[in-house]
Amino acid sequence: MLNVTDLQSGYGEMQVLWGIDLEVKEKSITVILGPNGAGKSTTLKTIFGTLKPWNGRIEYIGQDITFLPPHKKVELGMTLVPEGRHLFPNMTVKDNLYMGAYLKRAEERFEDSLELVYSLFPRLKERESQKAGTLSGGEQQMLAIARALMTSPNLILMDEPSQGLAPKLVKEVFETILKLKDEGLTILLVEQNVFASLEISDYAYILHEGKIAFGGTVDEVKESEEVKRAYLGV
Amino acid sequence: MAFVEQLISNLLYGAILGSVYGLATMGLSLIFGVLRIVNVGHGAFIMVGAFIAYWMFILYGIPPLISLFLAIAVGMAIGLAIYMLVVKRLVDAPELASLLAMFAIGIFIEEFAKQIWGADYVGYSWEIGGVSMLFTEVPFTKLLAFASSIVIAAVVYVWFRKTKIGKAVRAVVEDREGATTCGIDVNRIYALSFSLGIGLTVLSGVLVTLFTPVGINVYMGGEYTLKAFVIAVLGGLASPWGAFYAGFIFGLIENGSYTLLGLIPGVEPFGLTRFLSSVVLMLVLLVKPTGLLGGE
Amino acid sequence: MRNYTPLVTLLLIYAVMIAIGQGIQGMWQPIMLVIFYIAVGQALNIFLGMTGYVNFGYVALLGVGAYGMAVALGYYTDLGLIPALTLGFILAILLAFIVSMVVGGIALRLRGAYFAIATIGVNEGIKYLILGGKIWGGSSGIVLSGILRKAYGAETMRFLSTVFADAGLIVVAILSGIITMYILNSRLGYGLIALREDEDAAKVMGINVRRYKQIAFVISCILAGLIGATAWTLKLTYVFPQDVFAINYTVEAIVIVMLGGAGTLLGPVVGGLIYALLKYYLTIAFPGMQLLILAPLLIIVILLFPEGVVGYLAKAARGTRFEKFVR
Amino acid sequence: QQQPTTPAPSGEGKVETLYFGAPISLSGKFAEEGKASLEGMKIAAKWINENGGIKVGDVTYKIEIKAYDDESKKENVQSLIERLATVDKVKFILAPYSSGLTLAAAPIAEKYQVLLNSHGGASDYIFEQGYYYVVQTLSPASRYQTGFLDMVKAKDPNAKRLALVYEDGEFSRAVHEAAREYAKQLGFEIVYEKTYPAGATDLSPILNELKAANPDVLIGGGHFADGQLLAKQLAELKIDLKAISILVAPTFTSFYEALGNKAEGIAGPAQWEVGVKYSPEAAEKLGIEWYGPTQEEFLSAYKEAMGEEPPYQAAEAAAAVLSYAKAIEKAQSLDPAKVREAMNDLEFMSIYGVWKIDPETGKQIGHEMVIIQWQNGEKKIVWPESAANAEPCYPMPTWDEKEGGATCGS
Amino acid sequence: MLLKLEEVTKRFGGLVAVNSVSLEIDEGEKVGIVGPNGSGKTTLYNVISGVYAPDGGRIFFEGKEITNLPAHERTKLGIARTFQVPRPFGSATVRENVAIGAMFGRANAGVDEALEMADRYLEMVGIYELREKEAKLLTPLEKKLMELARALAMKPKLLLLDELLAGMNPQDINRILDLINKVKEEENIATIAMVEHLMHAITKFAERVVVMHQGSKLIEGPTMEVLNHPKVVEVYLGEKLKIG
Ligand SMILES: Nc1ncnc2c1ncn2[C@@H]1O[C@H](COP(=O)(O)OP(=O)(O)OP(=O)(O)O)[C@@H](O)[C@H]1O
Ligand SMILES: Nc1ncnc2c1ncn2[C@@H]1O[C@H](COP(=O)(O)OP(=O)(O)OP(=O)(O)O)[C@@H](O)[C@H]1O
Ligand SMILES: [Mg+2]
Ligand SMILES: [Mg+2]
Repeated sequence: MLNVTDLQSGYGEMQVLWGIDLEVKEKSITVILGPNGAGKSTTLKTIFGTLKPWNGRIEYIGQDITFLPPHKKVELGMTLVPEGRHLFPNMTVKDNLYMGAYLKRAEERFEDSLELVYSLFPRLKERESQKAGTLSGGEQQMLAIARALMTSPNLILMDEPSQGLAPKLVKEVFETILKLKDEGLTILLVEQNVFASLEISDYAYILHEGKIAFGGTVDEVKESEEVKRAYLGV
Repeated sequence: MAFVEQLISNLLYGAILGSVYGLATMGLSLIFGVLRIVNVGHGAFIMVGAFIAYWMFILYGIPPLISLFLAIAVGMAIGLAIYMLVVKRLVDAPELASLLAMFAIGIFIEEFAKQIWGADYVGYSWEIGGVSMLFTEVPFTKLLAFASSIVIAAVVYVWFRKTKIGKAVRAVVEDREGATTCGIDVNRIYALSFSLGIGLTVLSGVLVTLFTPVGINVYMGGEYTLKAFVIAVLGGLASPWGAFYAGFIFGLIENGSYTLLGLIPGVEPFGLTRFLSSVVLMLVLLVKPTGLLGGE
Repeated sequence: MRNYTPLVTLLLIYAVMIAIGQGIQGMWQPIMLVIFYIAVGQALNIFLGMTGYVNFGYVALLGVGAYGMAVALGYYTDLGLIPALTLGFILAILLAFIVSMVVGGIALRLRGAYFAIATIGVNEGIKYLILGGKIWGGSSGIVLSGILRKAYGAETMRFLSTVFADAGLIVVAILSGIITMYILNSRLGYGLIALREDEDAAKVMGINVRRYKQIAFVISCILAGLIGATAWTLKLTYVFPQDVFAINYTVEAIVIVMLGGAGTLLGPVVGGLIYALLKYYLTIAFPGMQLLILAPLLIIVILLFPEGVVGYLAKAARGTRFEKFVR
Repeated sequence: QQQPTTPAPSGEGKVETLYFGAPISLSGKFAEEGKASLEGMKIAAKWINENGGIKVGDVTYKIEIKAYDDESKKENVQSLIERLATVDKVKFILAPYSSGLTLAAAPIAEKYQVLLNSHGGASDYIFEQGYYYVVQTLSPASRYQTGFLDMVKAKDPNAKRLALVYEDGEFSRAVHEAAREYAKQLGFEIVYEKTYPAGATDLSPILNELKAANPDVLIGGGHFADGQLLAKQLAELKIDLKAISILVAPTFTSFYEALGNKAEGIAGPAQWEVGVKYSPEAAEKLGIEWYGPTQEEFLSAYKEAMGEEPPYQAAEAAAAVLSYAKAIEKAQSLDPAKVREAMNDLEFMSIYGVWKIDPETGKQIGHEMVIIQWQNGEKKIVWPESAANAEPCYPMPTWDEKEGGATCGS
Repeated sequence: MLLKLEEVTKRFGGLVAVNSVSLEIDEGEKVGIVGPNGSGKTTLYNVISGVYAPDGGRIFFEGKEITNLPAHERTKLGIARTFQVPRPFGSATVRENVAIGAMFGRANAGVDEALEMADRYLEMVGIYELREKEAKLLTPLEKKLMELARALAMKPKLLLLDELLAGMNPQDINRILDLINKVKEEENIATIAMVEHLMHAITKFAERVVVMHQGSKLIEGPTMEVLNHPKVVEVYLGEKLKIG
């Protein structure tokens, strides 16, 4: 579904990604692991288009989307749950969700999406008319995922969705991600929670200093003591 | 008797003037609200609108009401051009960098206008009669200015509040990166808001001449820039319709207080009305630091 | 650690400017014009550059300073020259101090653009109070040259309005630079940077945000008052409300700060040089067209250096041996 | 016609260029006046050059105007004056437009001891500061509205109720404070006097009050924009008066364009006007010398350059140039001090009228203002009688009459 | 007793974010504060550090009432915190950021001293090599480390950490926990409160745990005891802890 070849990018003069190759299969969960600062978020941002690629090629459902601006990618069914949430703080929860369904394609499915989202996160329904900026950290994270779902995506890029969530919710989030997969979505995940994410994922990549240090099925990761010790600190 | 009559007459004119002030500030608020740009060149665009009204009337006899449409079109085109050439590149620069750019653009427009139109003070005379109301005479042109301002402000309100694109504008204001993940083309929203802001401003220039059809000059904008700033803050700064209400109030204070201040011996009441507006501004900000409609 | 070396650069620039002004015929007034703009930028920078708050009413402080000096010289000639001048400086400082304390007390509670525009209101308020209340001659202003000539003779008056006024302005300009440098290297400066970046976090960091803003505001305003007293009252020998409260000086000051780089020591100097010299030579070369040409040039500069020329140079110089000299 | 290009073969004499300096407003709020002034100067210079230049000893000087744009800003004026005095070595400077800018120029001119000739700075106090090198060509502010009051008095001794509504600025305040005192001497009763701040966009508060005061005659105004506004709103609020005189604005053609026939009957003081009767013959009658182009020459030269009739700013600037030429020739020296001295008892007439200064202050005392009035779509000179080319239209038609199409001619 | 809250309440409109919470922290304690998202932990910090004035109740620090003291004065008394969402002084360098803490915190250092301290603490948290970078260019994690250094440089008596470890990988978490323990000994920061959702960190760090729920204090006591309490498992953990 998503094919990334030799992706390079960075900030200003500073190169962060030094040629990333990765593949995301349809209806799968793929996780990118790696130490802090390895370039995981940068990879997602570059794929989504928040950052402009310096080099390489990004292919999505057979199309070359390397230099497509982000909003075009959303139209093609890709979206990002960014690190740091990036909600609309002075808009209500409901309006945040409404904005998620901004594009025509998503608007048509507004009611269905809303139902799905509220069933996944009943808490959001309770807080429907509260301003997003005043939600607690965890509530905000739920809203961020929920809003992404409102775009009725096929591929969701998630940057550390479990960060800052209470243990009970972390579990729920990972369960949610699994459920999303069951709903037919494809997920590219960046996580620090190594155990939980390996638990739900099908494929895993390990990023180290801007390069892919390892790529394969989850089982391969689990089997490789070396990988675990060298890159995952476990 | 004379006192009350004068007060009422002044308030009437104040209300009309205020509606024009209000509209003349909406564009400023819109641009500030969305792009955080303090358009110090604001008045130059009002001037462009005033000249559009003037030339259309003088050359082709087109009444200013029709020029409104031309003005918003021209304004939006100018706005778009400025956005593409300059503002787009400064979106991520420090806030005041764009202030400098708008300052330069304001100067450029004035000086360019001077090259083609000269620095003469001109005016036009569109006479369609008037009515006696509330102890004074009001020309229909002023009433038209009043009505148009209200209608246009209402249209902008509805656009902003009720349409999807209006909401998208708000979303972009709140969080740009978040907006992109919803599929919103941020660049387009910026371009639209900026050009609409300039369009409204140019359009308000036409209404300004409906109220005051004389004294049209390439440097006429400065006065309006100042007032628009004050009104914008009074209204909550980032809120275009807040600006509209505030303009209204501002007009009422400016004209309404005249009669009262005239009771103080040994002063120039007209000068003091301006002083009073500043005092009111300070008081409002003291009580409500985000302006009348701010922070909603 | 603390770095005062950029002062060397600063003083060097002044020395070169003064040498050019004195050495080349006809360059003195243009140099003074440059120094006027630099001073105006420098004083504004202490507040705007370091706190991020825009004081649109800045020109009001030049105005009250100008009036302070004019009132002393115009209404108290009996005192004799030196006492009247001294009184003038005291009044300029005092008025600027009072206005900035009051305005700061009220307006500094406001954030961001609200503050900026509240201060426009202050400027307009003071102007119209003088006009409407017919204070200090109202719109008739205070015209000093005749009074000075009568009281102290033509020679003294000429000395005052040329040599003394210019020297005074240079002193104020350099003083502003030194104060800027001092602040940049002091706890005050660090506190200001913190509150500029995140006021709430700064509070939790232990910074008395209100007081720090107020201090920077008052310093900036007093310097502005002194500029008004020297560059306007003494040099031009008259004060009219419409002139001294003209908001375009504020805008020009902001432009200068931004051209050079906000919050830097050399920013206003470079900004002032660029702005004033461009304007002056364009005036000579294309009378009547200079602004038309200046405007696009300004836009190009800001597009190339959105953080100002010095802001850019300081970044470029990082890690080189020039680093010490640019700030 | 003369031969314009070939220098006069004056035998032995050298021909040199003499620069007159001019910081003038080509941008900013005085741009329009500045542009007209500059053209006036150029026409005068050209006439001088074509008519033998200025002869000092056996050198013939051709005049050239060295002009810089001061952007209507005081701090620019100072550096430009210095540049003119030192770099361009100009000894004779035509002051910038407006009293404020002239006042800013004066200390620097004194410093470099170059002459400063005010053609656009009317305020009296410029000349009360004791500057030696500053002289005035135009009539001072104190004289602007007095002629109009004389005229009303002459036409209608019963018109007593006078109102003053003017801009709160140094110039118009000086004008109207002098006018008020003069009016009292003439026996007028001041029934209303108020000012409005510069830049006002609505005068209705004042005018509502004015209406209640029920005056016969109104004088007021300040500059262009507010003058137009004052007239416009008098019309809108239908405040009928027997006579109105407004500063500055009515002297411009755009005034009529802006107001249409509502301008009918509105008068205003002018330093000069197209159609004034100053001519070599008039000069001869008065026994003073005539110098400079004739009205017709001036008019056609200006029209050719600018495509419109000259406003008075052009004539007064031209007169300033002529006065320099005349004084230099009289002094037979290029030393500003000597030229200034020669000016003390210089008296001549030009298109602009008589030029004569008070030796003590440098203030203009020879020149007289004229009163113009819009009549039937034309600007007519109605006062003083010696200069007039039309009778005053008094009382002016009411606003309702004008709405019905009435003009001053009908 | 270092810090004492007496029935502190904070409302936002109709929502009671902190509901009559009484709490005591003794000198030298290591307290963990946990609770579901939105249970009022951050708000509690905000009230303690002076960002919000409480709507009811009183706060004491070292026996003195500080309920109405402005934030900056509380800092001077020795309360320091980090922010859940990092708040760096963006255009200042990392080093300047930390130095600001040293200057205005309880450390009250002069400029030179503060800059030296900054270097030391940056070294300590492991981002010394980033010290000349503008703070806004850091990754969220680096920002958090910088905030830790900044808070340490203030030499506080009470250090309030708000989800400092969120987003860190297991290696880093262990490193930072060790660091905090070390600093506590060496730098005389006797008392530390830690809001965290990472149970392995809480169990490793805290001696005592306070559980918040819907604005109120649900329960408090020794760490393992509390975390195994059925109520806590129900509202917060979802399932019994595997560790310990
Ligand atoms: N906006 C930015 N400007 C400049 N440099 C940046 C920016 N964002 C990240 N970097 C740098 O890019 C590198 C990779 O950052 P990235 O955020 O991709 O790491 P990450 O793997 O997501 O780490 P984490 O686990 O902490 O989220 C880091 O060295 C960081 O300093
Ligand atoms: N400024 C505010 N205005 C309105 N409501 C607020 C505000 N701040 C917090 N709240 C609300 O108060 C409640 C408590 O929020 P708080 O941030 O203290 O939770 P928390 O325990 O820190 O949660 P998390 O673990 O998710 O960070 C939440 O429901 C939140 O929505
Ligand atoms: Mg990341
Ligand atoms: Mg929290």
